[in-house]
Amino acid sequence: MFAALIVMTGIAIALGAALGYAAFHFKVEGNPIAEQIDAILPQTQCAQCGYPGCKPYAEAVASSEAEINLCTPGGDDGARKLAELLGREFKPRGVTVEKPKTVALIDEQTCIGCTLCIQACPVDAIVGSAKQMHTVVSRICTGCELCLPPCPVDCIALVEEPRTPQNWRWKYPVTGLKVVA
Amino acid sequence: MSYLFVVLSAVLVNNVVFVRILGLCPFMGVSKKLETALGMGMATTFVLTVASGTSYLIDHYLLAPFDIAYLRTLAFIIVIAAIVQITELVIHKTSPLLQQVLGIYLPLITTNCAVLGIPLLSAGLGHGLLESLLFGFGSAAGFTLALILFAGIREHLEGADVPLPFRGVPIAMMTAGFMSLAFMGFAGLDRFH
Amino acid sequence: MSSPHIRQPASVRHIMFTVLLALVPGIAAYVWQIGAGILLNLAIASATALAAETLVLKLRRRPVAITVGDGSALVTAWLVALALPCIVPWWLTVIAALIAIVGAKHLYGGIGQNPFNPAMIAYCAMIVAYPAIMSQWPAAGDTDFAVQLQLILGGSREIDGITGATALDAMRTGLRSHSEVNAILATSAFGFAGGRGWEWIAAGYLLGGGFLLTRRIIAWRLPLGFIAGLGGTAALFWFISPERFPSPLFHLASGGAMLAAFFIVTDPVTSATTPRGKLIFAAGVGIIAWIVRSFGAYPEGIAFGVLLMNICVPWIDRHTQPAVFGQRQETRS
Amino acid sequence: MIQRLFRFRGGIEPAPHKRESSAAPIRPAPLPPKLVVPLIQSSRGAARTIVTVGDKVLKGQCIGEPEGAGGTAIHAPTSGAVTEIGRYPMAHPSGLASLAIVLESDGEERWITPEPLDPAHASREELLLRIQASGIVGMGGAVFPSHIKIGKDAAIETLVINGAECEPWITCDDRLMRERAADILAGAKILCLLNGARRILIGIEDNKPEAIAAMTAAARESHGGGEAGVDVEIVPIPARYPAGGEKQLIRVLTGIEVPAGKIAGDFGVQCFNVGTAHAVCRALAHGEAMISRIVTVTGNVERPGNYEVLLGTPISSLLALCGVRPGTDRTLMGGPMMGFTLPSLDAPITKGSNCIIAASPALFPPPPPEQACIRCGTCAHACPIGLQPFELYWASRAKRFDDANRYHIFDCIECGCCAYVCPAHIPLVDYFRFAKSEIRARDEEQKAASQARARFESRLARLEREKAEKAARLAAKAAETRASLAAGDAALIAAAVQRTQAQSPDDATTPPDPI
Repeated sequence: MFAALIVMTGIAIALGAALGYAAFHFKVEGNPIAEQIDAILPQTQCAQCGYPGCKPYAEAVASSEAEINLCTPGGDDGARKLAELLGREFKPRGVTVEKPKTVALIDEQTCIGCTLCIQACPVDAIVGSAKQMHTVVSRICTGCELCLPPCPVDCIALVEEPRTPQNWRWKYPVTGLKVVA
Repeated sequence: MSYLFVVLSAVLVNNVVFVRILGLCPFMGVSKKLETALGMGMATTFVLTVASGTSYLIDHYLLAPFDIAYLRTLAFIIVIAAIVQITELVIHKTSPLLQQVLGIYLPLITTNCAVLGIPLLSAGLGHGLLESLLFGFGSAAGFTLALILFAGIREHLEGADVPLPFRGVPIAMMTAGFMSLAFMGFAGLDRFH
Repeated sequence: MSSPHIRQPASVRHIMFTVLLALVPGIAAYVWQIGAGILLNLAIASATALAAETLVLKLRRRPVAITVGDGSALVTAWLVALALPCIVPWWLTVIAALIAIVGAKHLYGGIGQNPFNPAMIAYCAMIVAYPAIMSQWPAAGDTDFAVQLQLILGGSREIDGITGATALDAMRTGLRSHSEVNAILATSAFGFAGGRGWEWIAAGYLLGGGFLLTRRIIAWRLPLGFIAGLGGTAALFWFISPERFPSPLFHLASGGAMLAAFFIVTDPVTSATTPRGKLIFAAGVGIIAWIVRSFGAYPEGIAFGVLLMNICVPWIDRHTQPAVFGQRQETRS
Repeated sequence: MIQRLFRFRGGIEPAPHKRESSAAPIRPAPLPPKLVVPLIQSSRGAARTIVTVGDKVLKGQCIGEPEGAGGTAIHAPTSGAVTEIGRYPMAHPSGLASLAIVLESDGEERWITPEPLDPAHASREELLLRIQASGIVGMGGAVFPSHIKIGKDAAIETLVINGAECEPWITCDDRLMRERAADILAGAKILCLLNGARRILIGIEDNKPEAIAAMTAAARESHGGGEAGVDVEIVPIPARYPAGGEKQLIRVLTGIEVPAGKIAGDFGVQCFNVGTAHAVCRALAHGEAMISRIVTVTGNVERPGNYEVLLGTPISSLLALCGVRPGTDRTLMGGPMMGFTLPSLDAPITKGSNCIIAASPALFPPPPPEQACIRCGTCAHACPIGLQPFELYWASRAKRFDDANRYHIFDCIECGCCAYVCPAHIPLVDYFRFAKSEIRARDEEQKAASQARARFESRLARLEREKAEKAARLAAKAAETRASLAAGDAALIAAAVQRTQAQSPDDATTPPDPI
């Protein structure tokens, strides 16, 4: 009886000490997972997830603070990728309608040159200066919609990218197998 | 030759997953992709080999002399849990490469019942130190094999038009069952001399 | 509609019915040498398979006519019936056919998507579940249809002399009791190459297999790999110790070796698909079959060999991908 | 020298259906009243219009300048007036509209004065410029700008001229070789001058004996003319689709396999279509820009044949010329293996339009319903690239694009052999095209995302820096203040105190924060 107690206690103390030593001496900072998460996120910096930008959201996900399905532009596809990376269960976002890619367009007649949208743009895609008309560099614009609320004259609209033979996509072949999906 | 037999028997004939039906949690959980399956398998192999050896030492030099073999399960549990934790910490610090490969799987191994089951079986079979190590290694290799093969099939199944109620885990369970059936073909091989 | 706008006249249906046609010589030899009971089994299996497939497709609201009409369920059913002993009770054939069609095929989404050979899943499930019934075969030379009919309809199986062991069984039991190969071969269960009568059936399958090869329905690498794997391993051990290991000819002519070589390992859905992979896959089946036959607990190891190699197929395919256009040259320079 | 031939893997032998259109000589298509010339004619770039609505132009006059290095010029196919510059449907599977110049012909066909350029007395740069200015692109269907291909500084040994024409039904190259062999040869020799090749191999499928004979005769004649230095060989090759694919033809003629993502030039070979060689000859020796091409019109029509068609001719008017038979349900552009269904017959003939087929269900039966893949491997056997199409199909169908990449989906040339042989009637190529465009789109998104990340991070860094600078400025100011304080500037203190006192009552009156 006593032998058992002593042996088990001894084992426990020895292992506890070893663990404590290891925890102290092999402590590591930083989390490489956050980088990998960040690489999956679409980098629109739209903050729709509730975090100020993609990197902070990535860090929140990495430290298990945030759900993996908060990213609106990433959609279900992105959430699935995150689930795969982190070995977590995939949760659908609920919203199934995928928005086509849009870019901001400034109505140059209405713009008063207040520079508020320039300050809001997370990727510096709007150029112009005070009292001058602004314009969106559509090649860089991520369509994050952050420039919409600050505009005092509502001269910014999001427009769909025009279809060209370059960005035209072949559709998923219609299969004859499934009569009822 | 007989040592080789211990390993082969543990890998194929008494495969830890398909015949002993141990370690099903990680088997189902970490077999969705081949890469992760491989990582999990390697981590398990490492831990199980070390755990088998350590368990033998604890059993032989601590529990047996004090005549408290009935505490085997308890003692093995804490020892293995601690080993896994320490291994993770050490690897995290010393080898970023290994950490990348094994890192996220090591904590999961604590919950792998095979890691406890194999040392217990080994102690029950009265294995020596080398036999215990080989038995642990062989079983873990069998686990890895099962995991990799299963992951290969599951990756392929992702493209299959599986009926809705069977999608995901149900069909994976069915597949595991069929694989188990296939491994029954090895039955009797370990008794042939 | 997009390109290509022209297509070669070819269909899955044509492939499947050619396979069925190729099975006919083997079945004819079966009826001649073992008895007509097999025809009843074929009918039971076919009816069950077709009914089960129709039901599943209806339940899943998939097109029924085109899928049932492709003949793949019939091929599976015939293989199940040919693999089982021909005097198994009718309900066992029904269960086997159901497992093959529903469990091994349609739960994975139907034709083309199952990772395991349905007929072999059914066979293994049956041999594990009903080992006694599955080892009873008609006694050598007994081709009485009435007796077989009675057994199939569920008659008593206790009568000795009606059922007997196969050549593989007899060989196993003989070797376990330390008899020598030649002494065992002299007993009544054996003909000139394999089991008595069974070598003719094997010849029938061989004939059908040759037909499929000339029609390019099956890939030659699969039967070749299987025969090399089984025969090669057998030859090696037979060369080392002819008293303890039977000859490769015996292995190839007994059990389901020829059926497997041309109709089972050649199942395109579940076998490896790359040229090298096909050889590895089929040779693996042959080697495992030999090991199980020689050392294992079951008399026939081909079915287990097929399933075990089915498990390895994704792995084999992944590592034997052929070089694509221009790749070989690049690695050379 | 007897040419040793090589084989490429796979391939198919569909019914050729060449006789329908190859019997009659090339006929000029009548001048349509209105021509629509799209500004995009090459695969690498567009042209920039240099005319405005109302301008009168002459036949062969440049109306669009090349935009960027990859652009090629476009020319007025006939004389007349520019009536509109607007968006018109183009001959593309998408049916999207693109910018085009609309020309109303005056029926006079007045040529601009041609300025031939003697290749023997012109520099390489001049020749290249002329090729670009004449709007010459690959006529085999890929419409790659020729001046870029030939202008690559690569050590070229062999010039391959592609007269294989392996697609069923198409005979425009066949007729061109029969009737204009000398011009093709002359063009090929000019191309040799440009890339420095020492030999010309002209590969022609052996189902075109008349073309082979005509080219051989032309080669013998030109050799008699004393032009030494370049070996010309006419090589009959076994008719086996897709032997006319550039890389397949190079393989057959030279044994070299050019991997996907590499160009033949890296291996000392360049390949041009017979039509391109012919156009080069017209442009240099005759000073005629590319304003027309030979188009095969065949299928379910009364008068199939080959027509010399001005670019910009609406396809509907070309079809009307040949008499479309009843029962035609769609029209294909290109051959039946790789061509596409035209979304609109208003689309004009462009530089890459080699064939128009009126398709009827009798000639081109609709595909039987798609069945499940049984992995029979017939497609892998037929694939000229040695791919595993059933694996690609499995991956593409499940949208597992990483797997598709692993099985080399971008090596696929979409030749259609796999779908042609598939016993389950699966539209394999459709799945591959879908997967390819999805992967491309994803890569684009990925690129855009990393660009956005970089911009976002640099913006953060800039804001951070600005903040730091501001803080530094404030700190400097504070330090200055402290320094002046230390100097005992009492007046300043008094002023500051006064300011604070003046402010504090205000502070007190502000209502407390409701929270």
